[in-house]
Amino acid sequence: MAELNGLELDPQIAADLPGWSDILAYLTEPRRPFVVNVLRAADAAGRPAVQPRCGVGGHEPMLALLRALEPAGPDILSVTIDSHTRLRNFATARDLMRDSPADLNGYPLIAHGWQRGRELGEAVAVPLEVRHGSPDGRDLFAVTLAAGITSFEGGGIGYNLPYSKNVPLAHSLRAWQQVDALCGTLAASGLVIDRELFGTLTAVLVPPSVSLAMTLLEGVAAAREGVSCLSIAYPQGGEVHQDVAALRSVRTLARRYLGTAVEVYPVLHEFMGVFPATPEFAALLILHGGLTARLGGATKVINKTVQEAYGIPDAEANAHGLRTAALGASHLLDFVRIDEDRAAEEQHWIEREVAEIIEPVLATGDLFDSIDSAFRAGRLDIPFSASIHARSQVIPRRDRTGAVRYGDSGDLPFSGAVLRRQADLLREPPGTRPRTRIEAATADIHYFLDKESASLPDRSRYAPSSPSPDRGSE
Amino acid sequence: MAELNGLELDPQIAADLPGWSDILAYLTEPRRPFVVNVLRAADAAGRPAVQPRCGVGGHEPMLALLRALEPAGPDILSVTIDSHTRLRNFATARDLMRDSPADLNGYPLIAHGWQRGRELGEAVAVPLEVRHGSPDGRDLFAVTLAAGITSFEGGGIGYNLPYSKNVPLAHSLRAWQQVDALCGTLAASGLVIDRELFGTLTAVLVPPSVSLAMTLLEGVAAAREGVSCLSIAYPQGGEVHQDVAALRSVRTLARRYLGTAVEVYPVLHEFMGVFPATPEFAALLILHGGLTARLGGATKVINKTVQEAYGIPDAEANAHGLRTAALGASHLLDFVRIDEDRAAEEQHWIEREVAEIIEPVLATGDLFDSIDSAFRAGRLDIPFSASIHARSQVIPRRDRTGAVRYGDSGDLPFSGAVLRRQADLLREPPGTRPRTRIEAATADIHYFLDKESASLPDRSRYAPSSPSPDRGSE
Amino acid sequence: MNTLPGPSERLVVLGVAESDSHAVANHLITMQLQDHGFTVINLGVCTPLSDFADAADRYPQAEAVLIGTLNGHAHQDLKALPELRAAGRLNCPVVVGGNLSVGSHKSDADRQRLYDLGVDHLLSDAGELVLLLDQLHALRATMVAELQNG
Amino acid sequence: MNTLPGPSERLVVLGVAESDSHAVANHLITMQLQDHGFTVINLGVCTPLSDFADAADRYPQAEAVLIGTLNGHAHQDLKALPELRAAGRLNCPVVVGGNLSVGSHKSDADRQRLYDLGVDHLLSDAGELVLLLDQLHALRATMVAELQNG
Ligand code: B12
Ligand code: B12
Repeated sequence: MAELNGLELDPQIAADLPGWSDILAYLTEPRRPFVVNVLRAADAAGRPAVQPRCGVGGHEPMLALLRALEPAGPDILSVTIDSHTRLRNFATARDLMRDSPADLNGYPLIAHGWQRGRELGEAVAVPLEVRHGSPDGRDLFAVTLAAGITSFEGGGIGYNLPYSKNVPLAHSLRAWQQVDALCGTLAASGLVIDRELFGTLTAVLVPPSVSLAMTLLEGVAAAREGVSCLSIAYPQGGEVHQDVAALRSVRTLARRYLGTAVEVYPVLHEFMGVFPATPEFAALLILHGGLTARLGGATKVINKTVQEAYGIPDAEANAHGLRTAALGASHLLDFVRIDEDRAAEEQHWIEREVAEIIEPVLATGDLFDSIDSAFRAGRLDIPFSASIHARSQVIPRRDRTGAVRYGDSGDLPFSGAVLRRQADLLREPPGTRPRTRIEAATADIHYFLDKESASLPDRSRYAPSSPSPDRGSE
Repeated sequence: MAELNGLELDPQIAADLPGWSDILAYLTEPRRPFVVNVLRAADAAGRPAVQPRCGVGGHEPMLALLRALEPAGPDILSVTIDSHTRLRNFATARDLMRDSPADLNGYPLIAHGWQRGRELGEAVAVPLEVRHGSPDGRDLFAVTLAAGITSFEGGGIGYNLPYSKNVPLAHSLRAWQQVDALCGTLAASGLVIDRELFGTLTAVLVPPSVSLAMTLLEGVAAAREGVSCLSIAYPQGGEVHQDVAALRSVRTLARRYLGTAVEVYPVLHEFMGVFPATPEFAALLILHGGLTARLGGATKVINKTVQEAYGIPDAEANAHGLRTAALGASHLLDFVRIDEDRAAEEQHWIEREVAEIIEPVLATGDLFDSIDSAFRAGRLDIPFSASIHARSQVIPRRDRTGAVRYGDSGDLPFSGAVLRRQADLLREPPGTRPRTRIEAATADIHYFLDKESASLPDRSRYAPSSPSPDRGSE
Repeated sequence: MNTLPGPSERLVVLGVAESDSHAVANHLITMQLQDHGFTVINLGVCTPLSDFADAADRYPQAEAVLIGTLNGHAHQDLKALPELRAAGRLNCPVVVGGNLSVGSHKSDADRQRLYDLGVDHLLSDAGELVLLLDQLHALRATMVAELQNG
Repeated sequence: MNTLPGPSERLVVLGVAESDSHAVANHLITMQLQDHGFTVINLGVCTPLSDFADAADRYPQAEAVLIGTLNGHAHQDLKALPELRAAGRLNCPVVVGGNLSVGSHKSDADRQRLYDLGVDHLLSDAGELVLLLDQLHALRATMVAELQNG
């Protein structure tokens, strides 16, 4: 194992890196844009910053993509990494980069190398964030830093359980501890790297308190290592009072559990479940996400696109999504009020549920051991886990308002009051036909598809002009 | 002059018409769809019906347009008439129909004839409305009826002043009286023709009380002739509380001035002023219009399109606009609340202003004489009149919230209380740089263009993909 | 005399094409030109081309005839231009502005056929109008001077 | 014996392709097949093709190997199929479903190159899965019967 200032690295990758002092020198160049500054400004202005996901395999196409998106007005741009790199299949990523880069679902930053990474940053005026999904992102972080990129997504829970089959939590937590520790070192010398925590998890029907519990535990771990800027992301579930409440809870809970030494910025990931396919309906959901972000006081919103249901979006669709989200988050919809009592009630219960989940974990001995054993016992859990290291006994359900509730909370250590409320909210009116578990799950997962068919009459006769859904091509 | 049941007609046009009994027989066929039924159903459901404007010169292209729009789910479809026919230049319309139909900005129904009109209605399942802008629409109405079309827009004020230079009000009021009288005869025998009144007037910065005053006067005239179904249209100004208040005022004022014998349906014309050019922003305004319609309790909304700033929209853009407006008016945005106190206050003042404008007119002798002399004296007036028969001493201004106010109310007979409130609302904060009349007018007219540039950063670098604004092609 | 006439002496004929009732730009352009010191003979909306010719006959000092057309009917509404010109009328510059054809997808052919009718200048933004009038004015002054000197 | 085996005897191998961690469809398909009486050997997400081959070796009664792939990497993740088949492995039907290439504009070529690797069936909706498995099952029964009778 090689090493970069405490970060244990693959020796081959480490060998290609510039020296630490070169990395520092590049980062401290006066014109280097820092994501943290964008977040501070957005927070002060009360207007969420907007950021697209974006990453393609080839270097020139990636430069072109960033340049095509910049005029649409993003506050931050992404370097979304391909799946092979995420899973440390660096050789596969490199081969595809050479032979058929268009087959990659993201930018293989390690294969391209930090020099090209610097070219990406220099191609645009706004700062970049590396978004990936690597259970162990240490090598990627080293290249990110060397490329002068000032924001890095991920954490030991949220970038493990949704993104791999069998990486032990002990491994991912320690890998991310090293990343956080290096951020701590940098922060101590005035270079603030934004660390975004992926509360989106498996994205589909994630109860707000599950999302927040995970990011707060990761946040506690990061703060201990000296991380000074945390973006805490929450995935829009689609019921506005619940989503607004969840975003507002990020701030109260962060104050409670992370103290005031860390800057914390709530981030909304626009609806992360199965996306509607009709452009008008998809655009409404994208606008709605922007509005939700603003109402919830999010500092940043990651936009979706009208091609979400089809595949990785082209630049035009992404620019459209970006603008639409920005409009939803702008002053134009200032007149919109929501039922604040309802949002406040949701917030009360979200905060209570999070407390009931994480306080026992924080109370016992070593944090990582405690997280690990809680997952084994099901006292921490996520729905639809990709990893075998979460039990997925938690079964989410939408209630009649569309809010995401616990159909089954498994072994989460909830109080009687919380359990009773959840059961009450999900109680069907008498005479309702009982549904099988698949019927219920499918209806909840396809929530917006069903709304789409109900709201756009005769949707069956709709045929999108150029891209057609994969299911249509069968 | 020939005649059809009280309607005085051009003899040539009359000669081509089928007999009255044939017209009645066709209208009473059981499968004939009546617009009034759509309005009743929409009103009962609390979901505004959605209708696009649409009209092209050729007959086959018109059939194709209606068929292309129907799958997008309109509740009513339009036959929008070309300008030559509107102004009774029937020969020009006929020549262009033959030689270059694509040069017509609407469907020349008289030139095509009632038989083709019937084909239009039979091509789709939803009912049609003829939308035009004819100061004297009698011949067009005769052909409309013969074509079996069950809704006809227009009135003696709203289809005169914005649509011609020098047609005396006495003439247009009497022409529309004949149209209304025939509708009264039909209503008496159970055939309810919907008559829509064009409160949109000159569309740009129309103060709500000006719009409502005109349609209520037309409504009184129509009700006297026995018209039993009136759609009263109001143009969205863009400030939601004011627009919602204006729509709600339609119902209260109609009860007060038209009694309960007439069914009255409020209609929102989506923003009728200078339209933003960026698709995302235009789409937001279209969605916003749908939402405003629903919040204001409108029975119907006429959608705009993202091509509004460019020219008559193609079918695809129109279908997109229709779906977007429908989504704005659907249950999806049920969660949106507005400041109800503010809307109620606006409504109070709108109702008061309308009373102050129309009660003196209704109080004196013959209604038509009274309207005519009030316009001569400026006691009735509209801004930016196309006709020389309104003085346009009324100068509208937006206040700081964007609501349309009276910068100058000319000789409208407003009370001191109304005048003081208007002046207060427009008072600039001390130290504001005074603007010339053109600067002020331009800023108010370009309200959404300016918001567009402010909300979509770097809009200057935006280039629409295929259609480009006329101003861009210079 | 080589100096330009004072601004108060400048006059234009303005109006909207025959089938077209769009009035707002017409109101604004009138104000704008008046603010720049022009005398505006405003014929208003729905004005047949022959009425423009009549006005030009009545005001031979008119620097230009300005025709707005928004509803897409520019070509049809200006169709009589060659005929009127052939009859020796409407000889001052004819400036046309607005939205020059039907539909959202414009082509150069839409503009070309208006030039082919004899339209001298096509503008899409009235903001460019004063500049154009000043250029035309300067050109005329030069030509007058040349005629006088030559 | 000519009768079909009872439903409880039906077994499939299921999993998600090597680079792909999308789990939701995998969870749902497992439930769905179990509800239809299948025994599901679920290898979960991020499963290399060689693991599918190992499972197929371990469960020779498997009716099919079902591979989900959502992230666009289908072709790369299934690249070893010809090699494994050449080695006499993975001989039961290989059914692939999901989102089969990168990007929003799909082409037939995306599907063809998967067939070229030897994939037997491509589905984009798991709803069609049980029907397909039943058809394959009936086909196999007929072939077995023919072999026995012939
Ligand atoms: C307001 C409006 C109306 C009002 C007009 C009220 C009135 N009497 O003035 C109403 C609702 C009545 C109306 C009616 C119609 N309208 Co209209 N209307 C508009 C709208 C929304 C704004 C126009 C406006 O007032 N703009 C404000 C002024 C200040 O800007 P402007 O007119 O664009 O003028 C600028 C330039 O064009 C130029 N310019 C204009 N005139 C001149 C003249 C000269 C000499 C020069 C140099 C420059 C110049 O400079 C100005 C400043 O930059 C436009 C769409 C839009 N732009 O958003 C449609 C629009 C112009 N209308 C349109 C049409 C077709 C009609 C109708 C024929 C109905 C129909 N078939 O749809 C009727 C007209 C009937 C008739 N006989 O002509 C179309 C034209 C389509 C095309 N060319 O393909 C438009 C573009 C809408 C659309 N997308 O379909 N309309
Ligand atoms: C939820 C989600 C996620 C979650 C997944 C959580 C988890 N671990 O499960 C998160 C956020 C983590 C995620 C991550 C990524 N995702 Co994702 N994700 C989605 C999303 C929104 C929904 C997928 C889903 O769960 N659907 C619900 C299930 C029930 O439906 P389904 O998966 O479509 O399955 C149906 C069919 O596909 C089919 N089917 C599926 N599997 C199988 C198997 C068989 C045998 C058969 C017969 C049929 C079948 O039947 C199912 C029922 O009809 C889709 C977009 C969308 N559809 O809205 C994108 C999407 C699938 N993701 C995508 C991508 C690219 C990624 C990433 C690579 C990140 C990136 N570069 O953008 C990473 C994956 C990393 C990795 N290593 O693979 C792309 C794929 C693009 C493409 N092919 O061009 C999509 C389409 C989004 C997009 N438009 O860009 N994602």
